[in-house]
This record gives sequence, structure tokens and C-alpha cells, in this order.
Amino acid sequence: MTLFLQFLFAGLTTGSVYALVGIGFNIIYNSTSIINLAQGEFVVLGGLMMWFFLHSLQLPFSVSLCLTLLTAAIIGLIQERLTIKPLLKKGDLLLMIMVTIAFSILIRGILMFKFGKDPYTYAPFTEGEPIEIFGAIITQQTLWVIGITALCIVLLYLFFNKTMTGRAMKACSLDMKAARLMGINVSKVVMLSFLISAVIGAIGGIAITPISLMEYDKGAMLSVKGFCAAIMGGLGKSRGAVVGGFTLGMLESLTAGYIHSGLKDAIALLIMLFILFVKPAGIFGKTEILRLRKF
Amino acid sequence: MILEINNVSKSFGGIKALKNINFSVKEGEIHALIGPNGAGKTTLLNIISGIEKMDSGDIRFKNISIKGIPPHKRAALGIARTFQNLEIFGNLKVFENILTGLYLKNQKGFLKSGITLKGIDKDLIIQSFSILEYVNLLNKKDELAKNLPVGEQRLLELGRALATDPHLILLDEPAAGLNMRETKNLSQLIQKIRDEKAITILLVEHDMELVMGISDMITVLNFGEVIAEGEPLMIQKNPSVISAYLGED
Amino acid sequence: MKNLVKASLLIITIAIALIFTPKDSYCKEPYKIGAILSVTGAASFLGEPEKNTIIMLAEQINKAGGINGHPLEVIVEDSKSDETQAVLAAKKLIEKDKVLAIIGPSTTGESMAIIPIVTQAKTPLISVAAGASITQPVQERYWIFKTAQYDTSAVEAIYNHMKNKGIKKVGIITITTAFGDAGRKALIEMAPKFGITVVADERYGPKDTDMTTQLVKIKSAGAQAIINWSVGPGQVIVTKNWHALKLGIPLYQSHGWGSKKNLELAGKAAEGVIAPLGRLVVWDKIPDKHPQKPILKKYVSDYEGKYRSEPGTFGGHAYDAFMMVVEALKKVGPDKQKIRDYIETHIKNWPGTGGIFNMSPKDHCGLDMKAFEMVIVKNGDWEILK
Amino acid sequence: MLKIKNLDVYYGKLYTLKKVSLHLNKGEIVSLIGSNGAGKTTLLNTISGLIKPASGIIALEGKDLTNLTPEKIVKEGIAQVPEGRHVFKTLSVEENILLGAYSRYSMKTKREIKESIEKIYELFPKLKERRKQLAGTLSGGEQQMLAIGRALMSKPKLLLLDEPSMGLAPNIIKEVFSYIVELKRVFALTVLLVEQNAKNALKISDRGYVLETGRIILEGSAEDLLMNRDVQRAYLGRDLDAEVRI
Amino acid sequence: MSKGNAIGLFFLGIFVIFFPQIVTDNYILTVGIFIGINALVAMGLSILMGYAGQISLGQAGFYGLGAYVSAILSLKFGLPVPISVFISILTASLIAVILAIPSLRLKGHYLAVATLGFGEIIHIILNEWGPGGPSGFGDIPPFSIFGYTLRSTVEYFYLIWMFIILAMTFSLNLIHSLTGKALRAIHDSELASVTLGINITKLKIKVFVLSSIYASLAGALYAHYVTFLSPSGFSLFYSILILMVVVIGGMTNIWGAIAGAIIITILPEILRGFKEIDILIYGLILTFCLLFMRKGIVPLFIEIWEKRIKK
Repeated sequence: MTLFLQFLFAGLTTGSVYALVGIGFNIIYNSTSIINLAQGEFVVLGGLMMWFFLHSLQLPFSVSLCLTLLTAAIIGLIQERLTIKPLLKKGDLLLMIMVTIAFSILIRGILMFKFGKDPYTYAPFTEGEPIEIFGAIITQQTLWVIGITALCIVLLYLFFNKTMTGRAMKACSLDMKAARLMGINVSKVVMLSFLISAVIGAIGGIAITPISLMEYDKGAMLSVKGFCAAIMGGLGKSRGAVVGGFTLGMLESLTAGYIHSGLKDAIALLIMLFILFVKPAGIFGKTEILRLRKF
Repeated sequence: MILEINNVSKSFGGIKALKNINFSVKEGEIHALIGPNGAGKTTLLNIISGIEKMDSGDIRFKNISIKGIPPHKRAALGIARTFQNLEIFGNLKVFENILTGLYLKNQKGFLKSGITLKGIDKDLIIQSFSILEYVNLLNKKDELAKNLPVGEQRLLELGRALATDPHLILLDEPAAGLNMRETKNLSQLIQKIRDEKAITILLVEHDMELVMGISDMITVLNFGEVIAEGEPLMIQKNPSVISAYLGED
Repeated sequence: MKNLVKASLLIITIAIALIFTPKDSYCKEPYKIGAILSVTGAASFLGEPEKNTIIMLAEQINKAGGINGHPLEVIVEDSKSDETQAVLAAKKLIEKDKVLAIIGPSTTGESMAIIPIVTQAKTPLISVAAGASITQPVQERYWIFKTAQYDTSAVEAIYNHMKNKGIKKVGIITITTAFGDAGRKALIEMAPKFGITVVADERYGPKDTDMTTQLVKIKSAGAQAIINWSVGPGQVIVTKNWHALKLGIPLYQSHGWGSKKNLELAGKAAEGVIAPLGRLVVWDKIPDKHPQKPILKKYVSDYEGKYRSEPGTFGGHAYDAFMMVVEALKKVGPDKQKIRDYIETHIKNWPGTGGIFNMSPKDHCGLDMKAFEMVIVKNGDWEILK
Repeated sequence: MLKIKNLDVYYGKLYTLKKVSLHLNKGEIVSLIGSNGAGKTTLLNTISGLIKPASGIIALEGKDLTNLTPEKIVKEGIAQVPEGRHVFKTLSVEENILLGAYSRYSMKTKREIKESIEKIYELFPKLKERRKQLAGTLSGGEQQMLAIGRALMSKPKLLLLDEPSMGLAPNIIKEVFSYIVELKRVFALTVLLVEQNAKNALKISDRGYVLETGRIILEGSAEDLLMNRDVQRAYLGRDLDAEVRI
Repeated sequence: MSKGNAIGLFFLGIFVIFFPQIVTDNYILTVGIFIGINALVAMGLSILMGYAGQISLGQAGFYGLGAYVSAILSLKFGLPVPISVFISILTASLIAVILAIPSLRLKGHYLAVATLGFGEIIHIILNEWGPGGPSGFGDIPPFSIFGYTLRSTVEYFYLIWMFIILAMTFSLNLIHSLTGKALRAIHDSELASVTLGINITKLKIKVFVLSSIYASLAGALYAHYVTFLSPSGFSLFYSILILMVVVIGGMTNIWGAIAGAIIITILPEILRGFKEIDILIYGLILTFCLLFMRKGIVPLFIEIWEKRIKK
């Protein structure tokens, strides 16, 4: 029991980050039908920039937090304006996939240039002894990570369901034409979706870095895992990404715990392939159009 | 009867697009399928060409049921079609578009294609030119298809369909976006295809002048149901057709 | 504008310097040595200090008048931690630059990849990677030497220490890279010799974020100690997880642990972690009469003075390799065959940074377990265990 | 009030509207009728700014709207109820209505918008009953009312209605049309109504235009058009005179 | 094959024959060998992307399969190298078919991620169960045929470029055949293609298999040339590298694969001096190409050339 619980906690920690990346995928997917394969880079960006503001510039925690999120938001905006917007009209999916990959390499390159290859970390948000629950141990930072993820989910829920801008974004993803007729600026919505996804990714990075350290090339793995999470929960459904992220985290942890730790990445990928193959979008993609999307 | 539609139904997410459709197309005729927007005409064409699956019913082509046969095999049986939204191969040259139609009857194995040095048979290219001549596009043969004006793209689609050597051509709004002169040429061409090549034509079209001018038989669809069938003059007088188009009193 | 002025001034200065550099300050032909190092890519933590070391040493030697009056020219190629690139680099050094010897590559894989090339070209290669297969079987590795201690020596040092402490059951956790894999094999292979059983064999990926699952599993398998074999962030995460879980069993790290950076990153979680480290890391804590001390002192202070960072064990491997080649050149001149022979026969009781080398036709590494000191982390610093 | 002059529109490569000119007077209901593919929807989408015209002028109360974005056009007071209704299916009825007020939403107008919503509910009591329901679960007629209600939330001066009768049962169609008259009265709207269902449309209209393959071929008062044989010809390709001859 | 391509191929052949005679520098020839290997993998992807309109982020998987299977068969089972190469290609094609049947029903992003998943799974398998695990293994026999063992760089240069010319001939024939037109048709409109009687599923699978054959052949040649393998060379990064080769060279023209391979292989040789920013430069080049040179170098040059002729 204790063992199982301990595996569960480990799964929750990694699952949180997967969920946040997965949500980021979905937000962009809903507004543009693009999978932003640079999503994981924003997690890395969050962790490294936080370190930069905290340690290199010696700024207080709250200021660093704001500046980090601001940086992520700006880079998200830059990505959308510079690489997505000029190509969106062309509607060439192949091109869109490649341009997000290109941008992820670009971010990685910049981060490596700035930070080198060393891992970075900073102190947990709260100092203190780990907490024991039924014999299983959970660190305070893990609680932070889970809590922040939960908070993000709640905030996003409120944003999409209680604010006009959020509703407008949802409207856009549901019916572009009707949204435009309501006076919603679609271009702004797309921009906003990139911005929000970037910030969510960065939040994940900020929270996880004290536990897992952060280095410039962690992003690709996170993108793949986050995408698995999004696929598992059903692409486009942000609640799905949360469920998918935590499920994936648990599965990895339980695989490592009960089967073999060398296989946990393969398990994640196999599940993703299985889902892709069993529920394909169909050659003419009609099922895509007909499916009702929901946050 | 070259084509028989028996009790075909189809619904999309709870909305019944087609309800027990029954009608048949006589060999060698131009048969028009008309009806207001959303009546289900394109859906029916898609079902006949196999791009969409029907929920129930049966379709017989030359007395054989083609239910469940994949679209590319239906083409091999002799069903060709054009598209309302123009599905030409824009990055291929005009004559190459025709070649893709000729592929059906002249294909070689993948491996053989890779080791054959001389490329495409001269015969085929000459054949493609003669089809282009038939649809009046020979002078544009080396242009990229995407650079043609709409009227010529429609002709190209028609030529490409002809290249598969079909018995039945499904035309989905071939006159959309054409001007008066082009429409007139098109109607002559469609008649020529029927008369000279003995190909049956099932035509979905909104341009009533065209429809009334060339059709041998008309089936009228409204709300996914056949509401009338007959020769053009009969249809024009049919009160339920008038009310479907003009509204009820 | 100011920058422009500065830049042009700089260029002019350089140009003048170049023109007026006395061309005949070395009247003799330069000796060329090549180096293939993973300066970038996954193994850059190795290649970076290695490159810095070699460049620094070459400068020192040239400043001191070169080797027997010949200036030394070192050509460093970056292999990007990629075997293909290493092969290309080896070809370039041999065919184009016609070097007398090659130092590197940094990793076992890259070293293995270029062994056929250097063997065919009859060029001595002094690898700075650890894998035993680099120099064994020695009859097939006629031209190959290495300066990094064997993984097995580090394992021996750890198991020896455990044996003295009465530890019989260990759980190992290794990273799924070449480094971790080599360690894993050595750990499993050598355990019986010391009467130790490996009760758990866990692994993790280089980008994993949490290893608590594996650690808990090791503990529940009844292990009396954990050995983590990795480099990079993994060893810090394991340390932090180990500390947080309060497992109550000691954590041993591999010889990759020897960087102050790890202590910084792990913070107080690192207290009590034990690892076999080369004396380079703890040079200031070894007795003055130890033959390695003066070498280590000079190397570390030179390096830190120049690069403002610690050289680490890996920079030391490059130091040893470079100095061996230089000594051979000094004694036998620019002859590839003679250089090889000199290293094989004359590097005896030769103090380097990695230990005291004893090369022989049977051993092209010349180091054993004695190259390591068992070191524990105490108050955020290393302390040598007696 | 609305003036359109010499409008040329290409839809992709299709030359869909050819030198179209029309005008609406304040407070009128004007029908635009014509068969499928005549360009009616294209015309509405061009007025709404979804499609950019190649040339020509669109002006509302003297203000040129020709090259404004859809967002700005909504703000200028033109709302469209699109063909096929386009309600946000997985949002609640109330959210749909609220989104209609997007263009005038701000902290200050929050209260006002609440009042507007109540007004819509007064008009369509059925929507009030189902305010928490997802819009996709409404019947076709209810969705049409929702789409109209949503469009009204932007406080338009001019309402563009695209085929409000499409896909509805005849009794519901009558209900919808009677609502249109009611709305015009309550909100002092001007309405441009695009319909295939010509008779029903013309019955409630003051004037009408007939569009055929991108050209306006007829215009006149509703009664005149109802009687006109050319209208039938435009729909059915029937030359009534020729028929007489036979 | 068109006349232009035939002439191009002829000159390529001449060039390949005489290049090692003129440039005797083994280093440059080695670069030439790796250009060839990358070009071979890229050629398959180029047909897959440019002609069948399918994306793959898993080419490294087939490349790795080819390398490992051939190396293991010849090293551990003592099979003659040509036979082990052949079996490795067969294995890769078989796996390609199995993967293609479910994958090619997917579109766009889904397909990209499915192939990426496949590539990574292969990478994990090589890491876990490949001989030597992550450390890799060496002493793979060099390429030999009819008792003659290839040893020198020049021999390998000829061997690999011979395969390139063969593959190129096959690819160009295919593209300019009726089947090739059908492939282009699929790219432009799948909907219209099926109604013309083109069996798009079957054709797509065949192209996918072709791309896996090229990749696995390249992998096998790599294995027997370098004689050492480790999983690190067969990761997602290689798939992306090949993607870059295809994009930069231009995916609508097979020659683009060679042009792209030349640029991408030589680039790091040139960038050796810029070690800290090489990833950054890669990213910049790729982004730049996607934004401003969407067609790639070869089609761009052809366009400029044709414009000049017209003038």
C-alpha cells in the first residue's frame, strides 16, 4: 500500500507537467487546428528564466515570477506573429508541423546559447520537511506542483466559462464564421491562445524545476509526453488533457514500479500509438468536423 | 437501367439527409437531380461514387449491387464524377491531369514503373491530347491546372472523368461560376458526350435553364426525399416542385 | 559608432600584431597533434573542460618555447557527441592535417567508432573515455591508449568500501546512456567477487524528472545501499529524491559525481553521499607528499585562473593524454610509431591527474582502483574517507 | 440607409457577384430572392465583411464600410444571422446570447447587457426555459430563434437574415416569419432577408430584389414580384410565354 | 524519365566516377560518403512528402533498423554482408507495411506524431535490447562481396554513390511514370484521386515502404562503413535532420534530397567554429527556409532558370 501510494505521488508530479503541456496543446489546437510541437520548450523556458531572474539578477521571487511569465508570453506572441500567422492562411499542414519544429529548435538554440548545457535549479517554494501520508512521503514542492496545476485548471475553467474573452475563444474554436459575425477578432484569439499556452507551459516549468532541475534540451521529451496526454484525453478537450496527463504520469510510474523502469517511455508511446490507430480521424476527416468540442 | 437507387437513407449526427430515396437512371440519358439547398443532392452523389457510406438501402450499377465497394473500384466499374468545389490537381499540368484519369485503365506495377526507363507511353500522351481536344482545352495542355480560369477547370475535370472511360458520369454543379457563354458551351458538350460516346450522365445543377434545356429526365429532391420525377415540362408544372422552390402559399 | 571605432581599432591592432609577429621566432616546423572532443552535444560536459585543458596546455608549452624548439600545433575538432562526426573528424585530422597523434574522443562510442580508422592510418590514439573495450583486447588495440580510469576500477573502489562496511545487498539505479550502461554492466559483473548481491536493477532516462518510484522499489527490495551511476542532472535528482524519501540507507554515486556544481544543485540533500573520485577533485585534501599533488595543484589553479570554472575529472583525462604525447614527442620526435612505443614502454610510475600510470603492452590504460579516493559529502564539501 | 453600388465579388476564382447595386430604406424589410448559387449568401457575407469585394461601395447611413473588418462592421450596427444558424452548439443558450453582445461588452455595459438578455427572453420565452441547455440540443426552430436573438444582442440597426426557413417544418417557418415582423417593430430594425422560400419572404417584405447568377435581374415592391412571371423563371427556368405558345 | 533528368543523372554518374580521381583527400571523400547516406534517407522521405503528401518523423527508426539488423546478422550470425543488408531491408519494409496500414489512415499531425512515436520506440528498443545497449557495439564486418572486402574510403564512396544513382534512377522513373502522376494527384486531392480509380491506400503504403527501403539501405551501409553502432545516432534528432534536408532541398524535386544533404552535411563542418550556436543556426536556417523559401532550393533554382529562359 505504502509502495503503491509512493508510486502514485511520483506519477502525480510528472503527470502534472504532462497535463499542463497537454492543455497548452489543446488551447492552440482549438483555435488553429495546429499541434504546436514547440510546446515543451516553454516549460524549459519557464524554469530557466525563473532561475535567471532569481539567481543571476537576484530579484525577489514574486518579481521573478512575473517577469518569467511575461517572457514566456512574449515568446509565445513572437512565435505566433512571426511563424504561425504568415503561414496560417496557406493551410498547409505539413508546413505548419515543420514550422513549429523549427521554432522549437530555435528556442532550444537560444536557451543553449544563453544558459549552456548545465542543469539549473533553485530552492523549493517553501522550505521544510517532506510530509508523510500513510507511510508514503511527499515533498512540499510536489504539493506545490500539484496545487499549481489544479489552480491552473480552475483558472482556465473560469476564464473559458466566466469571462467574455474566454467565451469568445471557445466560440472561435466552435464556429469560426459565427464568431466573426459576433464581432470576435479571430486573429487576436489565435494570438491569445499562443500566449496562454506559453504561459501555462512556463508555469509548469517554474513549479517543477526545484524538483527535477531544468536544462536546455528537456523540451522535446516534454512535448512528446504532453502530446500523448492530449491524445489520450481526446485532442481538443482540455479536461481530457488533465485526465490524460495524470493517467500517463501514473502509468509511467506504475510501469517503472511494477514492471521495469527501462520500459516506461516505451509504454507511453505504445499507448499513444494504440489510441491513434484505434481512433483515426478517417481519410476525409469528416468525423473531425462533426465532433462536438468541449472544454 | 444503368443505375438504380433503392431505399437509400443517410443521416448526419441525427439529421436525416436522405430518406428512402428511390429512383433509377436509364442508360444513355441525361438525368438531372435538382432541389433546393440542403435537399441532399451532393450527399447522394457522394454515396453513389462511394466517398460516403449510406446508412441503409442499396445501389445497383449495371444490375450489380455496388454496396460496400470502395470508391476506387467503383471508378473501375465505370462511374466517374466531377466536383462542385473543383478538385483538380493544381500542381500538375493540364495534360497530366488527364493522364491521372488514364491511369485507371493503363496502370503498371509500382516496381515496373521504377525500372521502366522511357516513362509514359507516347500513346497515352496522344490519347490525353485527343481528350483535351474533345473538351476544347488542347491549347492549354502545358499549363499548370491551377492557373486555368474556373470555366476551363470545370472542363478539365470533365475531361479527366472522361479519361477513365466511364459508363456513367456524375456531374456536381458543373455550371457553377460559369458565364452565359461558357454555360452554353458546357451544355453542348454534355449533350455531345451523351450522343457521341453513349455515356450516361447524372447531373446536379442549379442553373435551371441548363437543366431544363438538356435533361431527358429530372428527379426533384426536397428535405432528403424525392418529391417529383418526370420530364422537364412536367416538372416545371408540378405544384409540389413550385412550392418547394418558391415557398408554400 | 563607438563600437565601430573599437572594432576597427581591434582589427588594426590584430593586423599589425600579425604582420610584426616575428615569423622566425620558431624556425622549426611545428608538431601537429589532433584532438576529437565532444565539445557540443549530449556529452559536452566531458568535451568542454577537455578542450579547455588542451588549449591551455598548448599555450603554456608554446610560450615556453615549444617542444625541442618545435612549436606545438593542436587542432581540436568538435565531434558533437556523435559517432558520425567523430569519424569525419578523425579522417580530417589524419588525411588533411596529418597529425602525429590524436587525443580523444570523449565518449566510448565515439572512440570505438574511430578505432578502425586510426588503426588503419597507424596513428596513436589516446582516448579520454572510460570504456574497457577501448583498449581491450589489447593485441587488437595496438595503437590505442586511454587515460580515464576503468569503470571497473571505480566499481571496485565502491564495492571494497561496502565490503568493509558489511554491506551485502545493493540496489543499483543507472541512467540509460552509454555512461550509465557501462557502469551497470560493471556493477552487476563485479558484485559476486565482493560477495555482494544486486537486489534491484533500476534505470531512468536522461530527461526524466522524478526517480522516487525507482528508489522506493530499491528500498523495498531490501537493499542496504543504493548506487547511482550517471552524469548530468540525473544524479542530482536521485540525490534529492533519496534525501526527501529518508530511505535510511547510504547513497553511493559514480566517479561522475566529482563536480562542485552537483553539490550546489543538490544542496543539503547531498550530505552523506559517498563516491569514488579521482584525486583531482580533492587535491587540496591529499597529503603534500603524494606524488600527484604538485601536478594537481598547478593544473587546477592554472585552469581555474584561466577559465573561472573547475576542470573536473574529465579535464584531467585530457591533461594526462596531452602530457603523455608531449613527453613522447620530446623524447622521440615526430614519429608516430616511436611515439606509440614510447607511451607503451616508458609511461611507468608516471604521476598524472587521474592517478599514477603504469602502461605496459598488456595494459594500455595503466590505472587501477588506487586511482580513486572514497569521498563523502560533508558540510557542502568533499571529505576523504579513510 | 444601406447603399450598395456596383459590387463585384470573386469567391475564390468564381465571379459570383456582378455589379450588384441595391439599397434599403430605414425601417424596411427587403427580401433578396433567387435560386441556389445565385450569390445571395455571398452578398450578405460581403456586407458583413467576411468577404472582401473586388470593387464597389457598401455604405451604411453614409459611412463607407467597404474595407472594414467584420468586427468593425458589427460595431457599426450590422448583424447577420448566418445560413444554417451557426449557433455555438456546445455552449449554453445563455452563453450564446451573451456572445452576441461581444462587440459592445465592457465593464460599463455589463448591466445594460443583462437587461438586453432579459428583453430577448421576453421575446422568446422558450429560450428562457432552456437557458442552461446546450444550444446543440435545441430543435431547428429554437436554434433559429437563438441565432436571431444572439444577433440582436449587438443592438444592430440593420439585421441580415440568411435563409431563416432552411431546414424547418412549414408551421415553424410561419412562426419564424411572424417573429421577424414582430422584431422589426420592437427594435425598429431594418431587415435584409435572403430567402429561397420566395412567397413567404415576399409576404412580409416591403420590397424585393431577385438575384440570378450574380446579377440583380428584378426589383420592385413585394406584391409586384409575387405576381411576376420572371420570378418563376428565375427559379425553375420556365419560360411561361413559351409554354403558352405550345 | 524526362530528358533533363536523364542528362542530370548522366552528369552525376560522370561526376561520381571522376570525383575521387581529382579529389584524393580522404576527408572530403568521407564527407561525400555521409552526404550520400543522408541523401539516400532523404530521397525516400522526399517522395513520401513531396509526392504522396505524407509526413514522417520516424525515418530514423528505419535507418536504425537497417543498420542494426544488418550489423547483427553479419556480426553475430556470420551472414555474408550483402545478404544481411538484403535481410535488413526486408525487415524494415515488413515493419513499414505493418506500420503503414494503420498510420496512413491518419492525417497531418496525427500521422506526424504516430511516425514520431514509432521512431522513438525503435530508439528505445535499440537502447534497451540492442547489442551493447546504449554503449553500442563495434567490430561490425566491413562491406564485402564475392570475397572482396571494401576497405578504402574511395571504395565506399563508389559503393554508396552507386546506390544513390540506382535509387535516383528508380525514383525518377517512378515519378515520371503514370504511377508518379497518380502519386502527385494524391498529394493535390485525395478525394478526386479515389474517384478516378486510384487506390490511394495501396499507393501510399508502397511509397511508405519505398522510403523505408531507402532509409534501411542507408542504415546498413552506414553500419558496415563505420563498423560501430550506438543508438544515439538513430534518435528523433536524425529524423528531424532528414526532414530539414528535404525541406531545404525542396520536397517537390528528388534532386532536392541531394542538394539538401550536401548543405546539411557540410554545414556542421563549416560551423565547427561556432560550436555554441550551431543549434541556433540550424533553427534559424530551417525557420527561414519555411517562411521565405517554402519550395526549397532546387525548385527555386529551376524556377529562376525557367524565368531566365523565358526572357
